[in-house]
Amino acid sequence: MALPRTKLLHGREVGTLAGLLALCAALWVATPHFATVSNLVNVVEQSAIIGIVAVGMTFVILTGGIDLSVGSIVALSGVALGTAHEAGLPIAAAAAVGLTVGLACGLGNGALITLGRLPPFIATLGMMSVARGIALMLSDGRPISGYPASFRALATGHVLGIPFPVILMLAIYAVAHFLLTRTLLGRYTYAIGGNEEASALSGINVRAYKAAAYAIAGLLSAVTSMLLVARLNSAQPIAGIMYELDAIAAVVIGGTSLLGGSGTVIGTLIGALIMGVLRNGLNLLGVSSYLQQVAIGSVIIVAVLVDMMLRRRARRAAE
Amino acid sequence: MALPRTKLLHGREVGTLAGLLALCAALWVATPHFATVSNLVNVVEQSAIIGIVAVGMTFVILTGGIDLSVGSIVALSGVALGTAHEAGLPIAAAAAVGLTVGLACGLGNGALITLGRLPPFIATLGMMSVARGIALMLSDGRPISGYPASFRALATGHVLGIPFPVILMLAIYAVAHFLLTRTLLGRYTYAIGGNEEASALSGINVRAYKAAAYAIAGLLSAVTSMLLVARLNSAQPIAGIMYELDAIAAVVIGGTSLLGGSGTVIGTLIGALIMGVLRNGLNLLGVSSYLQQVAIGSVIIVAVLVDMMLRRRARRAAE
Amino acid sequence: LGIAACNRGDGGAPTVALVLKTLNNPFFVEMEQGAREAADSLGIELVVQAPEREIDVEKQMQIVENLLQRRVDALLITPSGSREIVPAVVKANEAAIPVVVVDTRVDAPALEEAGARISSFIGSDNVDGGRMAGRFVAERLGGQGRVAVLEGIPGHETGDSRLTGFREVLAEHPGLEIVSSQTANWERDQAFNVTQNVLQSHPDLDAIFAANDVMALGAVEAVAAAGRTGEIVIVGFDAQDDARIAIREERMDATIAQNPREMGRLAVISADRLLRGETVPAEQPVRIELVTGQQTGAVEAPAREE
Amino acid sequence: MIPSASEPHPRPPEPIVLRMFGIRKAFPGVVALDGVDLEVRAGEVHVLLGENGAGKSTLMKVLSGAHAMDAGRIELAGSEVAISGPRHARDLGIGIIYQELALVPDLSAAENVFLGREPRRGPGLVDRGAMVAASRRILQTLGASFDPGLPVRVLSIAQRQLVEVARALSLEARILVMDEPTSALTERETGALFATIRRLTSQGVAVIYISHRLDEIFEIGDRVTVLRDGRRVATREVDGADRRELVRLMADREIDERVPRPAARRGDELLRVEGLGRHGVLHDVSFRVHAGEIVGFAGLLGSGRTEVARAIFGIDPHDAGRVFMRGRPARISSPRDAIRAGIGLLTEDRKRQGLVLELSIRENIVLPVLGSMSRFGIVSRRMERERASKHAAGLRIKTPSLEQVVLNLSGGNQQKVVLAKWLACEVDVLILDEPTRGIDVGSKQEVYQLIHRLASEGVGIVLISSELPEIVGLADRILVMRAGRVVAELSGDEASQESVLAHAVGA
Ligand SMILES: Nc1ncnc2c1ncn2[C@@H]1O[C@H](COP(=O)(O)OP(=O)(O)OP(=O)(O)O)[C@@H](O)[C@H]1O
Ligand SMILES: Nc1ncnc2c1ncn2[C@@H]1O[C@H](COP(=O)(O)OP(=O)(O)OP(=O)(O)O)[C@@H](O)[C@H]1O
Ligand SMILES: [Mg+2]
Ligand SMILES: [Mg+2]
Repeated sequence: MALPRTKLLHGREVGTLAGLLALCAALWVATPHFATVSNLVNVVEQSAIIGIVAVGMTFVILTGGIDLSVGSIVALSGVALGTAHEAGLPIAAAAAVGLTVGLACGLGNGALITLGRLPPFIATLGMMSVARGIALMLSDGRPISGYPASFRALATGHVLGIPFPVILMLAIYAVAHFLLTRTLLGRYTYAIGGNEEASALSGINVRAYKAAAYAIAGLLSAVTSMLLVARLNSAQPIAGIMYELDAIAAVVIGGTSLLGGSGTVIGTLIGALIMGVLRNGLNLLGVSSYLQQVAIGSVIIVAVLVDMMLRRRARRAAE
Repeated sequence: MALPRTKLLHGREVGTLAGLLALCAALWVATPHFATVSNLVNVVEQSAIIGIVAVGMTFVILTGGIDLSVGSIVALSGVALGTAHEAGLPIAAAAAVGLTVGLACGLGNGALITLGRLPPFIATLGMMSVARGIALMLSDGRPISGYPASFRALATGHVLGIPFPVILMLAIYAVAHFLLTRTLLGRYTYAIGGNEEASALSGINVRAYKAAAYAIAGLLSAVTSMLLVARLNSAQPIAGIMYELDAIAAVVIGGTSLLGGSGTVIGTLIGALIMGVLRNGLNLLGVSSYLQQVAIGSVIIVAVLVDMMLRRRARRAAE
Repeated sequence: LGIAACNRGDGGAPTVALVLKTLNNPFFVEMEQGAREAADSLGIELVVQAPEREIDVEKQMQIVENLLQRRVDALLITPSGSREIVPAVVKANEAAIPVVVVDTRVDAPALEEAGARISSFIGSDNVDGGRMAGRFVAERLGGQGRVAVLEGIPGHETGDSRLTGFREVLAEHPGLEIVSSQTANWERDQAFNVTQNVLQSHPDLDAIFAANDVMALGAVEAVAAAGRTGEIVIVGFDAQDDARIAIREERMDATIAQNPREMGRLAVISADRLLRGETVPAEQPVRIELVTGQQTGAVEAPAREE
Repeated sequence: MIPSASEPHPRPPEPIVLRMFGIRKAFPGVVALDGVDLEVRAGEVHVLLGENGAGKSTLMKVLSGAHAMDAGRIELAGSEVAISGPRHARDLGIGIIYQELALVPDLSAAENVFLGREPRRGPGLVDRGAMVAASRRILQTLGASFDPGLPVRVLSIAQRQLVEVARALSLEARILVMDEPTSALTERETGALFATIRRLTSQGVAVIYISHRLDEIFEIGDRVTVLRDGRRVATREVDGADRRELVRLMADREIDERVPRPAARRGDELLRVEGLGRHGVLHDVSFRVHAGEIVGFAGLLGSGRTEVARAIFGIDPHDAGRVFMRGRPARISSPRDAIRAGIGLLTEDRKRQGLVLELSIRENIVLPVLGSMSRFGIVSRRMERERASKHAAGLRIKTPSLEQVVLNLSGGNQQKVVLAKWLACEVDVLILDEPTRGIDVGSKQEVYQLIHRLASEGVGIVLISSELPEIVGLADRILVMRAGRVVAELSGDEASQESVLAHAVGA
């Protein structure tokens, strides 16, 4: 219990990492196709989508909130980009429109929660429904396809053999880690999640920093939507359904407490990779769709169970 | 602030009720088809499905937890009933099988959360996936149809002109209200949600009462599934998708805090009716389905906003 | 058959309700457009409603109940569940509102058991479409090769029927093997991931059949990302605009056109005739077509014996 | 209620009801208890004394089943027991009031009193009427007049403490542990509590009593055991024990317990409050605080002292009156504004309002001033560490390192962290609401010295305290509040404990 904080967090991530490695080892034994370079690159690339959304979700959850609207924001900002591009805007400008829309949705959530004092669950549930509806209205329920190769390179490009989405994701994690550990924003995010009242009484502008978390989540959802559009060459109004659950699962598997105030973005990255590896492995093994659901559910449960047990043991050993 | 407790809670429900009445009034003006006896009965009947699930969700949320698996439990217990019936069991026995399965799932959630010390979000997210997968495997992905009229009367029957589902729902709310206000179970449910540590230090068997909340949620999901099967004359492995969100929305609109420890089942009933009336009204008005999503999201937000404002004003007036 | 009930008593234009499975799927968006065009030209007020999720029978039933409260004059419906929708049909019958079923058949025995009646069925057969896709793949691969299947949301009837037809044909060719059958939940990005993963374990894949075009297009992008466009035969279903374009650009090979626009049009015309007291045929088949780069083979959907 | 007068000492030795042998309990990095023995007789008030972090609460948590001990033995009435948990301890006749209030905010006071032991009307049915009636009775013996049907959420911290006490009393335990039951109480409630304790001990109940108020020990205690650094250093009869010796045993050094009172050096006016009012809570509160001045606020429970602080600090809105800083109107609508204007507030409820428990000591101390230690939003860890250790050093916080999570500190040490936080903030006017709540004698002296140092550096101090000696000793001027009004202003010279109390109760 009395470990210095940095150590404790470190210990946490080690537990989750052990889970990831165990899963990888199991798959390595189970199928020859798993542990190939191309497949591993492939897994990380696939994890980038949920991985980036989960970064924003980490900020939100650290403040003690939750964001159910990320999936819908992915759809809406993609459709906004598509509509703007169809209307003749150059792709860079269209992308800016998409990012702005994502940011605006996040700020909307933030305003409802801080100014309107709505519970985050309700505010973002509402936003989830509204943003999805607008995405469908804007696009008339159809995908908007056809983007220039320059834009599509976002998803298809490589740098030194590493797919661009992977680089983008890692860069976002690095920035997020820096923000959370080194800056005012990060410290206040933890403080607000740990004790909102004490934070306010310490003169922290709680509203602004809480809103910032949702804004970050909105913006990163928009970034994810750019990746998705580039990857699929199509902006879809029904994109991102259930992303919120996957992202929350990644965050929680990564050791962040849903009560707020404790957790790290590194843990989230490992959590997102666990989800990605799991899906990939089940596909490689050709597990039936029905059984896949059972397997995914079980692994989520077991991963967190083991992680909790390891942490408890580590704590006891430290005594 | 210094209102006695019963009054305070009463005040809460009044706010939500005002929201419901305002919505009804608006619809009454907007369409002649809303305020007919047959339509109002129809609305209440439709609200029974989410309404009953939301009762279990209220118990869970009062303990400070959450249950994402209710929808999947609806599916699984329905399929269990269907499979048992197809295998030749008399319908009453098959229904008992379905209810037992629902209860078992709830207990499984409870065990994972109390014995395994998993965060409720993770445990029930896992259960959501596992139960859905098993429902699909059991039924091979196909609906199981054809039930005796005696069973179908659960959904189609009337007593004194009131549809049976409405009576069932009201009975369940009455029992739940009694449990929460008059019994140890209720007292401990609030206590655990309000301060789990203090409850444990007071010698309350926190694990047992927490598990009980999930068991109730599982059992009521199974009850809902009976209604659904009777109504559609078919047990579907894909039933109940997203029920968790609707149920949580009903609970929160009804004034129960997601942090646990405060709220009432009467509020939940009003919350469920708000959702039901809203959907009904939008259908009656012929609002396009895209716009409907925008409207539903907005109304959820506005309803809770107004409710919060009324409560704050009431509080200020009381000072 | 045909119901002579005419509810046009109250003066204004008759109101016809079209209840779809969802409007999140371009297939039904096109159906709505076909219906709207017909309604406009016939002076009919068309109300279109759909649940948010394609598989939500319970919500669809609620929508029907709510529209019956509104006393629409006719009900056109694409059932989310072929048996589950029967109670809704019964309620419409009780309110003396004619029902036209579109796209997905209502289970005949269930209908009979409940004593419910429908005025007409308009649509094509998903199983047949699946067979058509199967025959195309068999032909292109010369009866020899490894095939991957992208399934829709597990338990979803439309997808299941398409796959049934497809598998039926493949079973007739011993040289064709389904090496992987995985769900991508009707979604494009999931299809992308699943295809990528399947290509890892089956790099020697020859063909992919997706139960709808949304998923097929995801597969197209994944195959392109692997640099294997043109080497793997990709067949979808629904003939969405995007899929037609991909076929034209030779990134995809074929899709099955069910012509939802025509279904919508026919449905409204049928409603109009029913409301005038005329009769309509019990079965109004809509052609399904194989859409490929080279030819457009049209096939008449055979009317099923009831 | 007639309290039986304390029996004459020495009385015949009563049977020993509790023996603890060689109790050991370690937390990661800390050995909280290292072979502690304790012996308690029926009908005695056995006081546990020790500095913050000495292990008092931990020892009691072992007894009440909240902590499992690592080694040692417990005997109740001569036979060894293995206490498996809180419920088991309760069944064995052990009742406890925890130092950190453990109440359920949304349940009523009555429900909290009987939590886990509700009177029943049938299987599983709660008898609400009986519960409210019984808790009202117990609360009245404690001199508390609030409605037991009120949710705990709306009670003041002192009222909450009374609920805790009522809960322990309702247990009808054979061994009753009270871990700092009076830290938030004023003299009046304390008196009522003591009367109750005397009644219980006359019935043979053994009371283990923990407090940092030495006066209380002499008033109520029979024997005293002193703990230091997780070890027992002595057990004495209270009669004939020497106060200075006890303090030396505790602290292992000499401490001068007199409250020092240097001459006031009054500087310019810093804070001026005019006609502050909040409907139903505060009425026409006016006062000034000058640089270097210590202004005391005295009053009974719920007299509105905390409300004054909250209103000035921008937590609660006020509907009348104005606040000036250095003669200029200060527009304060949030704590942020208040801090900017140069006002700090140390709140009375450290857990809820003072600390972010999951953050480290360092992070808590620098929280209000972090902005000034950052450039472009990036925090300078060096400045952070320097500032935190500078202000923590003066307070002797017992911890392996400043990186320790505050959650793991003893109650008194947590209080010191909150103090350090406001010292680090370097404001012009510092409002201290019960600043010595739960801290030991030695640390109290340090806090007093600190308050003087701050005053001599020109900081204006508003001191709210329920400990009359403290407020009379420290303050240059004392404002006495009653029912939301300032009913008297006494200068340091004319103020005595008696005169303050007389104004406070309205006699
Ligand atoms: N849960 C815990 N985890 C880690 N350390 C703990 C825990 N509880 C107590 N400690 C440590 O054990 C030691 C004894 O603490 P305890 O609370 O018993 O002190 P105390 O004598 O009651 O002090 P105070 O007068 O301040 O209440 C302290 O150093 C404290 O930091
Ligand atoms: N945080 C709070 N929120 C709402 N009401 C409160 C709060 N704190 C106190 N009160 C109420 O305000 C009244 C005045 O209490 P306050 O705490 O200001 O008195 P006080 O003189 O500081 O006494 P003490 O702090 O010793 O209780 C009390 O009746 C209490 O119920
Ligand atoms: Mg203590
Ligand atoms: Mg106070």
